[in-house]
Amino acid sequence: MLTTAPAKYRRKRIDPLVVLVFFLLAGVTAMLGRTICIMPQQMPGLENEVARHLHNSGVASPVTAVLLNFRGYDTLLEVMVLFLAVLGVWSLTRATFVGYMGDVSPVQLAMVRLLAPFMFLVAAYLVWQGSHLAGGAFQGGAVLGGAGVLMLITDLPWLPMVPARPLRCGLALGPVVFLSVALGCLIWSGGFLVYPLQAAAFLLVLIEAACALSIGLTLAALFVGGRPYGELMEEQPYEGGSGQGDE
Amino acid sequence: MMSTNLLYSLTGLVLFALGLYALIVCSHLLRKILASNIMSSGVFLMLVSTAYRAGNGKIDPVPHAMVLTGIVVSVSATALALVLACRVQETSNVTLVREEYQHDTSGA
Amino acid sequence: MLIFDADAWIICPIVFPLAASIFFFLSRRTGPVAAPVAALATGVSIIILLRQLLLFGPRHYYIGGWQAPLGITLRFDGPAVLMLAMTGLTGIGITLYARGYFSFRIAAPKRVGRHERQERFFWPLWMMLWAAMNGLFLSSDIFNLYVTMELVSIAAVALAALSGKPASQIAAIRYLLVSFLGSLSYLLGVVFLYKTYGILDLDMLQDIAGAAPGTRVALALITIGLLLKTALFPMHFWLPPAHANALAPVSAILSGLVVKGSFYLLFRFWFEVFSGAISIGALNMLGILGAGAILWGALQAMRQQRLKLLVAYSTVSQLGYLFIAFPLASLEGNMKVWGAVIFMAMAHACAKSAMFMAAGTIYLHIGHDRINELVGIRAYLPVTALAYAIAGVNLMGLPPSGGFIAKWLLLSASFNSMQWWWGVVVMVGSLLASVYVYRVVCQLFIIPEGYTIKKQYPRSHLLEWPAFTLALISLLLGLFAPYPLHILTIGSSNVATIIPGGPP
Amino acid sequence: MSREGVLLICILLSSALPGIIIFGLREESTRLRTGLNLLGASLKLTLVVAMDIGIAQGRVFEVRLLLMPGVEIFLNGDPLSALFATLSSVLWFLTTLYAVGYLEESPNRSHFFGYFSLCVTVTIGIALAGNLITFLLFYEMLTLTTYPLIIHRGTEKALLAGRNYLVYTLAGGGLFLFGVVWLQSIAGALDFSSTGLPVDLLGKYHTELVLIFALLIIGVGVKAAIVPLHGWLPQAMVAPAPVSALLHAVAVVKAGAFGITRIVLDVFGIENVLRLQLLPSLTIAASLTIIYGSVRALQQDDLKRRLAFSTVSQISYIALGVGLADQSLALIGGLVHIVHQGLMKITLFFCAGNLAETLGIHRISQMNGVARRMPLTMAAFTVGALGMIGIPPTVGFVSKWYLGLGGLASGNWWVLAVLVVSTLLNAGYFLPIVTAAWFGKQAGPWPQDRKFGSLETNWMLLLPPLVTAFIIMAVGAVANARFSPLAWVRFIVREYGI
Repeated sequence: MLTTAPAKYRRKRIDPLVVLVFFLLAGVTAMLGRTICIMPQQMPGLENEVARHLHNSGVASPVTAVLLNFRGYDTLLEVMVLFLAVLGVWSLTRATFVGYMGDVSPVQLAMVRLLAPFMFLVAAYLVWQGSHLAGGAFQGGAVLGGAGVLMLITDLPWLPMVPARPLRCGLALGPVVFLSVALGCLIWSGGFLVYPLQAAAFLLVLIEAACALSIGLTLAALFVGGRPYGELMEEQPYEGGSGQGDE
Repeated sequence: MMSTNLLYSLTGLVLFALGLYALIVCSHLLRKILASNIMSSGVFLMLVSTAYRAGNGKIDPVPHAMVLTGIVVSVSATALALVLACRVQETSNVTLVREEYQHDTSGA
Repeated sequence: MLIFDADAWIICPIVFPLAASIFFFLSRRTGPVAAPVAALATGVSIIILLRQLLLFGPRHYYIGGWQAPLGITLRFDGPAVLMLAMTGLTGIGITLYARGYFSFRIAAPKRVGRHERQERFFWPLWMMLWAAMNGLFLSSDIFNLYVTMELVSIAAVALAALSGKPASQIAAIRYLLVSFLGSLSYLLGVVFLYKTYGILDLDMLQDIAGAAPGTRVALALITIGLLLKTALFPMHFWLPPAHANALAPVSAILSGLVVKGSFYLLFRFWFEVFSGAISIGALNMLGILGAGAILWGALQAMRQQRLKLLVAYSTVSQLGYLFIAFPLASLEGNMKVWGAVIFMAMAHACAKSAMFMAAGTIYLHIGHDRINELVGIRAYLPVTALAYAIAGVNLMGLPPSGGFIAKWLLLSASFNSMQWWWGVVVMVGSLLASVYVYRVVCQLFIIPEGYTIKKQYPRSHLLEWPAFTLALISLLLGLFAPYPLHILTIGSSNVATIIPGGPP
Repeated sequence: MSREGVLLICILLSSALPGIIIFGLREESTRLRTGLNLLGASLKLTLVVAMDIGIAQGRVFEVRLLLMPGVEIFLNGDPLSALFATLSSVLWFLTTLYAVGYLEESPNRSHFFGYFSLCVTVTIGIALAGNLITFLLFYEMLTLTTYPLIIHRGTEKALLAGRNYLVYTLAGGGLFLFGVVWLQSIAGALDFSSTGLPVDLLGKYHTELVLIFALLIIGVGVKAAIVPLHGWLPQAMVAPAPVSALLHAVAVVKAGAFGITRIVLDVFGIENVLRLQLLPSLTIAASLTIIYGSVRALQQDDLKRRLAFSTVSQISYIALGVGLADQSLALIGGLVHIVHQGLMKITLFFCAGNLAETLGIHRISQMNGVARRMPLTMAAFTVGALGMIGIPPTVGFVSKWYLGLGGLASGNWWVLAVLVVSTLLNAGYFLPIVTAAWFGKQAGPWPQDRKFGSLETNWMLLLPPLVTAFIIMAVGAVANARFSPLAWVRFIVREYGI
């Protein structure tokens, strides 16, 4: 893990370059701040547009409507970004968390055992409520991920127990469902991400649920910081990915 | 009189500038990553402050959605950066980004 | 075949590789087999788009059926389709090469696990990057562009670190930090724009954007962000180590495609969307930086001892030409400069990826890439050596290569706009390029007296021919110049408009 | 495309296609390669002759191909291009034959012959170019295709020579490109024509045009080896003999000289050049080069180096003739020297190659008495050398005669002086070789001695120089015949109406 810089790298005296950077940045910031101040303070955004089309979106919450319907393409790519992060992290190294625990106080253990199921429930609630209030896949997923991380640091190593294939499927569930729905819409109603009006609500909840699950899993996987054992076919246990590179 | 939205905007700007300063000045990787996170927080604060400024009490949901997306993107980048930083420390025992390490002169 | 309307083809270049990426992640074994299929499918979809452009002209596609400003619009016009064609051509070449590359490496006896890891993750990452690149060229929404750019950067960083070498990882994290900084600067620009106009759609912004204070600040922030990502001198410091230490197919992707994405956006922002807010001084500034890039990159390339670093510095140099176009575009009829830029980008993409592929092939066969010890490569890798040489001809800008056309257009624009000094820079850059190209080609082509091939290497056609084909395409691109230039003009009124804001 | 256009394309393809096919051939398939080479060469010769006849009948040979908006590739068979094209295709045929014999057992022949064919394609392209862009295109490609030939041996020396060659020619090419683009931005895309630039530009852009002229002339002057741009040429001697022959007689140097001709006559136009007073500088540079090359040649002991400096000197006769373009006689002398110099120089190089290949002789000091061992070769050499000196009835005499007359007619008596001095110098460096070879006493055994049956050397090495020597005599003797080069050049000069 990362350590703090050794003492010899700490700066003792003031570097003139740093002073220069400081004043330069201060100047630029002041300029930007001035621009913000002279900009029109009351400028309508897209709230009227959103309000006008909200009834066609299939959900009652404007933020969810923007996220999943009006700007659903953004969200699709965003889900891909998370997926990509897992890909990138897995490509770098093996998970280092496996096996390591250390002392866990019984209080923490008991607490987490109690808390985790509750957090799952909260996550599910958040996803469901996303269609009419604040909340949604990301909030739900974040809580789910939090629960997962809590369990991992409390000697409840559930992640290594998940076999490679189901884990992959779980991670890809959100992207797959989202992309399938988007393409399904293409065939059903003739446009990419054009939800059929009568099925919109259902499809959105479906996407949200799948994404929340994947996001939770993704966050936990990112926390572990590497691919699980068994992800590569010929990988030796504890190869560790270290050693001299050969290209 | 300074409106709320302006206050948030300026705070966000200052956060951005602080992060940028740290990103340039600090040489430790972890600090750099943290600095970039502070920068992104600053940008998100500015972005979300634009949601409430129509003057008619209505709230613009689009910045909310954008901030959500932005946070997710930032989380992903940060995760990758952290793991990469760990790898860098593991393989070459470097926590500082400095000139000497940028060229692998051996060629092998 | 399908019931959706023909316009929906526009999403195929994005969706195909995206789906392929997920698929390759889920199934561990199919990558090498299915990747060429996915690449071909993407290529075909791009060709269909091209045909539609020729038949129906530029189009908008409203995702989810929501028109701007509410929804996100995809747009394809001449320049976008040409850039797509660039990713398509180069992408197919790189995919085939990567197949040969990994199978060659896995056949090599050492470090089985590492090679499997590299191949395992290369395919999904590359497909994701490709999808994001295509999305970048098609998108017409400034926030969506931010997301696609991040997608590109994260995939590019992961790919850059894929080789597992310590040097490549350090380079990758620098790349990540720089690129993250660039994205944030861009996003801050977007915030300023949204604060000023409350709109995210590029076309709508183009209609209303004037020289308001917010616009200029936003444009400055966006420009700085994109310049960081494009690695314009003096912000190029992260590029050579990242490109040179990556796996060969990855270097080809990074140098050939990724830097073009952010450049393309920059050009579009300056000359389409915010043409009202640009000033001559800023244009000249970019031109000067471009000139600095050309000269500095070439001088650095001449000094390198390693082949891949040389090629990487030559990317820094070649990117400079793209920025020379900025001061020229302000006075000259825009069309010529657009042509130069697009040509430069396309020819450079093909040539540079061919060069990196050739360098990688050489590396695989002799185990190093020290330039002074490359003697005699031609004897057992004739096609690769020739590919390198042809790609070099392109960098030198000699006829009939695509690079020649680009330089011709730049030169003639510089004379027509009475700014002949940019022309001088272009010429000097070409001469310097010929020096560093020559250094390597001369080594590759020498067969000393009594030289014998020490051991019989296995031949891999997939290693040699994709590079050669791409190099040949870049060479012959010049002979077919009227077609791309014609497609460019279909671009929409944007391309043909003369830039305001400059002196008459 | 008209039938004539197709013919032009076929002329280019007749060597390009064999070249590309040869690249793919395996090293061992000698017979197929030779067959392809000779087929291409004879096909090209036939087609070029057909074009000549067509041009003499007044038919128009044109192909246009759009390169970019406002920029066309334009191939045009006019009498001047026919002159150069015919010379190239005749000499290519002979050189191919010679090269097949010369490289019989050396490695990398597919590579060599591939580039060899491309090189000739490009040279013909230069000949047929109908505007500056096309000329530039082929001119740069010539650099690319000759470079591999120069470094063909792969030795340190060859690489050094190759590097210098690239430095000179690429820099020259860069200046040339600069000049072309500049000219185009002033005058638009102009085809070659006997009138040249529109007159009204002269007043408006006087300084620019002078600069452009300098850029263009320096650009082609590098390949034409005008002093001080000649540095690459003597070094390029390390190339195999057929390549040297090709470089000096047909391809590179000649392309440069041809370029000077085109720029003065067809781009600017004689009238305009006179008005801008550009010619005196060209004449002076040419005269200096003539003297300098001859003096340097005197000092060389290496046979090929002496020949190389002799080329430096001789090529400038062409520039001299063009520099006196206001006098039709001088112009005739200069233009006809394009052909004559090619014939003579290629003979000399063939012979030098024969000596090196058969007896291992590279230096003049080794040549004593060599004529008794290789009488036919030395006979051809003697003819070439006498031609260079300008002794009738060889072709060299014809060129010098016309140049001298032209110089006198223009009132520049010093031109005559230059000619006389250079003739004396020519004699000074060629006659000792000839006398030593015929009358000298063999000092010791030859460095090597390869036997080829009853002939003094391989027949494929022997035939080409004999043929060219015969042509030198024959063309010189019947210079006034209807289809001699001289008659053709008169036909060309008539077009410019001087």
